[in-house]
Amino acid sequence: MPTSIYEVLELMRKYGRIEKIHKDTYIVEVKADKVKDICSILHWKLGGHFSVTVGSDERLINGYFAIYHVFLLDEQKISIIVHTKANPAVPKIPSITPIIPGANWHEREAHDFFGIVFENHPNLERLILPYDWPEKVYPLRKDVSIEELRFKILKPETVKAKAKPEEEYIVPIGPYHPALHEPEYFELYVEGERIVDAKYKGFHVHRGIEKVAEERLTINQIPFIAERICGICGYTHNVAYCQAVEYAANIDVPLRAKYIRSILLEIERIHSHLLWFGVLFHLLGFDTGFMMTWLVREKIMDLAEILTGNRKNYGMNLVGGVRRDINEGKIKLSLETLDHVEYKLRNILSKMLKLKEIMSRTKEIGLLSREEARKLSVVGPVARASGISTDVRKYHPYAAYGELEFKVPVYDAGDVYSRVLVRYDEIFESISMLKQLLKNIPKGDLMAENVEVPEYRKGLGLTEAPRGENIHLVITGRENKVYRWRPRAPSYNNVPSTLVMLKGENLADAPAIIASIDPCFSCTDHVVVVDVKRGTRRTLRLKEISRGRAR
Amino acid sequence: MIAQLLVLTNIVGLLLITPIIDGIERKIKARLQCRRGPPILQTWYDLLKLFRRPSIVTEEYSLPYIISPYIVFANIIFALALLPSITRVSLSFYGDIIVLTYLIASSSIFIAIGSISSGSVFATIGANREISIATLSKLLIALVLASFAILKGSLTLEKLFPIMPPYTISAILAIVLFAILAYIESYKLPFDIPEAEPEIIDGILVEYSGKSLGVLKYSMYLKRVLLFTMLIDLVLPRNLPPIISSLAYIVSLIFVSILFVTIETYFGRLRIDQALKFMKTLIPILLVVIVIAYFHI
Amino acid sequence: MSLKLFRRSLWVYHLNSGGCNGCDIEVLNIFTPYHDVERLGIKLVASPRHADVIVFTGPITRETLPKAIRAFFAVPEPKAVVAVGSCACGGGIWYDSYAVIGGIEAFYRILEKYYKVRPPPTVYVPGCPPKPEAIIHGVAVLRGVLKQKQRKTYFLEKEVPTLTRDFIVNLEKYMKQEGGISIGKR
Amino acid sequence: MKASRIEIFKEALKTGVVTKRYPFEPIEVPEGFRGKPSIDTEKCIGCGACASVCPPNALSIEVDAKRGVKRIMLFLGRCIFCGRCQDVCPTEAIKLSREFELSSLNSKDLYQMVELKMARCEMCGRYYATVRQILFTARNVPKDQRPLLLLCDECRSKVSAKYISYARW
Repeated sequence: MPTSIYEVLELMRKYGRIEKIHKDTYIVEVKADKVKDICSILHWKLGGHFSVTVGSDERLINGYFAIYHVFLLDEQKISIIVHTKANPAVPKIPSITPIIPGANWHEREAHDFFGIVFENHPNLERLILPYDWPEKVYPLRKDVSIEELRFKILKPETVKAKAKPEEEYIVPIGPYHPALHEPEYFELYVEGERIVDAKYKGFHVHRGIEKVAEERLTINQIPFIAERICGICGYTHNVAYCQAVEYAANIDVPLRAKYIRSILLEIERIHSHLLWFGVLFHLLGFDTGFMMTWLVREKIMDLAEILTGNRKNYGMNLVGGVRRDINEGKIKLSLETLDHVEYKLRNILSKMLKLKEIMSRTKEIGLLSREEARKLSVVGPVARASGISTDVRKYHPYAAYGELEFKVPVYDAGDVYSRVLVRYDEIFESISMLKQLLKNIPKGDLMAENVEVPEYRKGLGLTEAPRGENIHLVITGRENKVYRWRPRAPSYNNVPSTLVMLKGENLADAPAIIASIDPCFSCTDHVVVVDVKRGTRRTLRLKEISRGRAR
Repeated sequence: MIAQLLVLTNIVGLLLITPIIDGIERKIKARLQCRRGPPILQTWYDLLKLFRRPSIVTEEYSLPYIISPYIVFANIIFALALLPSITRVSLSFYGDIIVLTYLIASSSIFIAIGSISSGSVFATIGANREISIATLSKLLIALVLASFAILKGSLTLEKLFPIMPPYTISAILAIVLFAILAYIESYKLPFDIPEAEPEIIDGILVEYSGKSLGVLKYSMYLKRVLLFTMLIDLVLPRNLPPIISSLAYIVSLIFVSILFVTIETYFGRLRIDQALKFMKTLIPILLVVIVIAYFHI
Repeated sequence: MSLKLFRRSLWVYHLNSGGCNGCDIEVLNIFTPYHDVERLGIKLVASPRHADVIVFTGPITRETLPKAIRAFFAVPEPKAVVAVGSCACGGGIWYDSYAVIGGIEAFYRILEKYYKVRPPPTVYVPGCPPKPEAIIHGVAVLRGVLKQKQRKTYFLEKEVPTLTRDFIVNLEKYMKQEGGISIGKR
Repeated sequence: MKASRIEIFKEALKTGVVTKRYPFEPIEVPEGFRGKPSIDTEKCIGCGACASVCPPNALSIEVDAKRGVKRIMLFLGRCIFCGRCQDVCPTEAIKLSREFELSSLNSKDLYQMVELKMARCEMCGRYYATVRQILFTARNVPKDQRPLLLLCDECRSKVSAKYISYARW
């Protein structure tokens, strides 16, 4: 069992050429037939975890399609990218899903976007593209332009047929929810009251971000679209992207800029966790809890507005640094606000979590064992609630996190309540981190002096979003553009795990379980309930299920 | 003739007051959540707006879907006429206690029938749930009313009020149990089911819109006031002078609604099986109350 | 105008048409204690059938389009629309993406073309995301309580100096004389 | 359990009503708030730097060759209020104000348009840049080089085989 970095790299060298692309990040180029072996070793033997699969059309650079499987090794504090090439005429690569079930969606996405076929994949169906998307059109291939996609393929007339209610959407209401925010579908198969199987149908919010970024935007415009991947934890995406480009171009970011980034990241984490608590209370019918947590959260939002000029979508980053400074007055104000928030939360939130209804509806519900969590490669608070200590801030430090003292809360029970506790602890960890950051912020510049980005270099940006690790792989391109940019949000890894958690649970607990991973589509709304015995299908809203028995 | 007029005053007065009571509840709830809250007349504004909006019907509805809101409304109005409220006069006849039980139960059933006939799956599930709660809670209400009848030895509502004196343990217990049942039956948290909570209207009401939604919501507010009235009648002394008794009634109505909404604000929702379990534990207690009421303890 | 009906009571159906959650959270935020729009008679409802107004947040992705159309027709007339956020107003940063219809106006064009429906009264609330107050302002404008502040501006340069060699070489001299060409003073 | 409910109740009473009175009372926006970008029509020289950095292309530049004007258009329905335009504007003509009440009943009200007159190239007679832009550039160019500014890019590159142009467009 190799433990040191040196030993790991030696082992990797047996499989293919190894190259260091930047700090703590190595790329191993292997033949297609060895992909399965090396991935299995990285994920199951070396204690790393599978993070993302990136497809890429590199026919313009070297004439091949490429696949990158990214693994994070927490123990050794390094990331390893497994790189394979596929024949441009018939792109075929062996699938790693049979070994690492967590790679399922990633491979299907690469199939959707590039037409790369993964051999022995259990279910290589369409995942992301809209229902009326024509066959054999792969949007992220470089030989099809955004204009072609828009004007040839976007045909609103197909809408008319679909807009009529079908069996699946019996109720003429969209997949929307009053309090939660994005439309998503879960199909639950029930036997009486018990959920026996679940399926996810989603990606209503697929907006074609990668194509827009690769075709229209320049390197310094992408931070702004990256921020709009998610309106709740957008800044982590922004930072992850900037870091990826900075690593690729070997730009040294001033320390003050790093501190400012960390400060805003932690502010975002607090606001996101408080938001989640509010939503959870709302789902459990405790509206006063919702109101009171959001009341505290509003202070954080105001603070963000004072520091950045906007309540959300801070727009603070460019490649090489940050755009605004935090002066002494603002530091003082932030510290005061944090004290107030901490006091309020200790007073209110802890009491709310002790309420009987809240306890009885979260404890021992939605179990995810450590093994399942490893299999599906879940990240963030979900993993930490299942006993896996993983935190990018600790094990792959970025921004100013290397210089901070903090604990990573880990709970073993793997139920909804431990996810609640992990987030509860994290809020206070964040507050203590923020205090350290604000007190020790060094003087200096905000932007790196020399910001030039060479072409065709790879960079891997990691951040710990409120929901788990964010990972951005960037391949820089010509003319101040990026060639390939693949952001992966944490919910992408976490959402499949709800399907495991839901099995065998009571139908009424489904909403709390789905919300417990804090899905970035945040809301989880309509559920298609399929009765296995009777074969009937009907659409329900989570909220209704949460109240009662659907017989 | 005067009695009829007074009963009419009761009903018209309650029709006017009820949305204001709901407005007060919303205001209090908002205050307890650190909000300013809507104006007290807000529920009236909502209802008036609903009455002026058209009703969209579903594609596959049948007759009960259209008429049941009005049947429910009529049911509740008739039930209100049976109880003394603003004026201490009511329609009174032998066995009206049974009629009251029937009216409360049938309003739930007609709501359920109406939403089942909307042809929407959503509403059907809501109706299922309504029935599963109603069967239990109506049984409990019938048992409580039975214990009152035994205590006073009469099947006429007039003769029941007020239940005390005699100050027996069974009388006090019965009143407390009725208060709990009124709380459950008026769909307060943690026993809330979809249609009562003003912020979240779905379930049974999902397919109703405009006028019929307004009528249904109005009936639900009235039903809540009906239960409160019953509770007040059980304790309010009978022989007060007319104006003072009306005032006492209105004050205690507001008091009860404020009390209930304050309790509600600090509860989360129980899962329905937990709620049903709680209600089932009430059955043996009720039976004990009936037995000791029989022996006038 | 039909919107008089909504002066005192306005029920809102919130429809995320593929937004990033930023606006959705802000829409939800106006119901929380600091803003509490219940005091203005605004209430969030779960079913479009109960609603008076639909709030669109997001650029309307292709996947949500049919659902948005269904929700739109489930709201009884008279209805109104609030487009919250730049994405819903004009497509935002996604305006030319292949997976996006591109804002509420494109949505209305589809409705007119395939369903022959006139667009309802609409208020546009740009912002990314708009402040909660901006959303409240938008609703107030829709109800006719407040006056709209934002107006189209159009400026056409009237007079320009004729550029001659003499003028451009002796720019400093001419600028002193005329005093009007003070462009780009830093 | 009971105690914690009462604690929450007490805390809520202590906090009291926090609701702001907006829209009946105005609110303060903080210093540095990123509100509506507004173009100062006197300062704008139509260089197009803002349009080239604008991530959502909310700012666009068009040349109307018939009328001889350059049109700078800002569409708030796309603007993401990032403030990049403010960063790059050479004359501080575009600035993010603290205005946030931007709602309007007509999408046409979300447009701001500035049209600037253009100059014709001395050699080929084509419209090539706004008069203001030429004047702005001229001040940073030595006097002997200035006549070159009266030519469009192509003509200038022909002429300036000998000269090196200072002017950067």
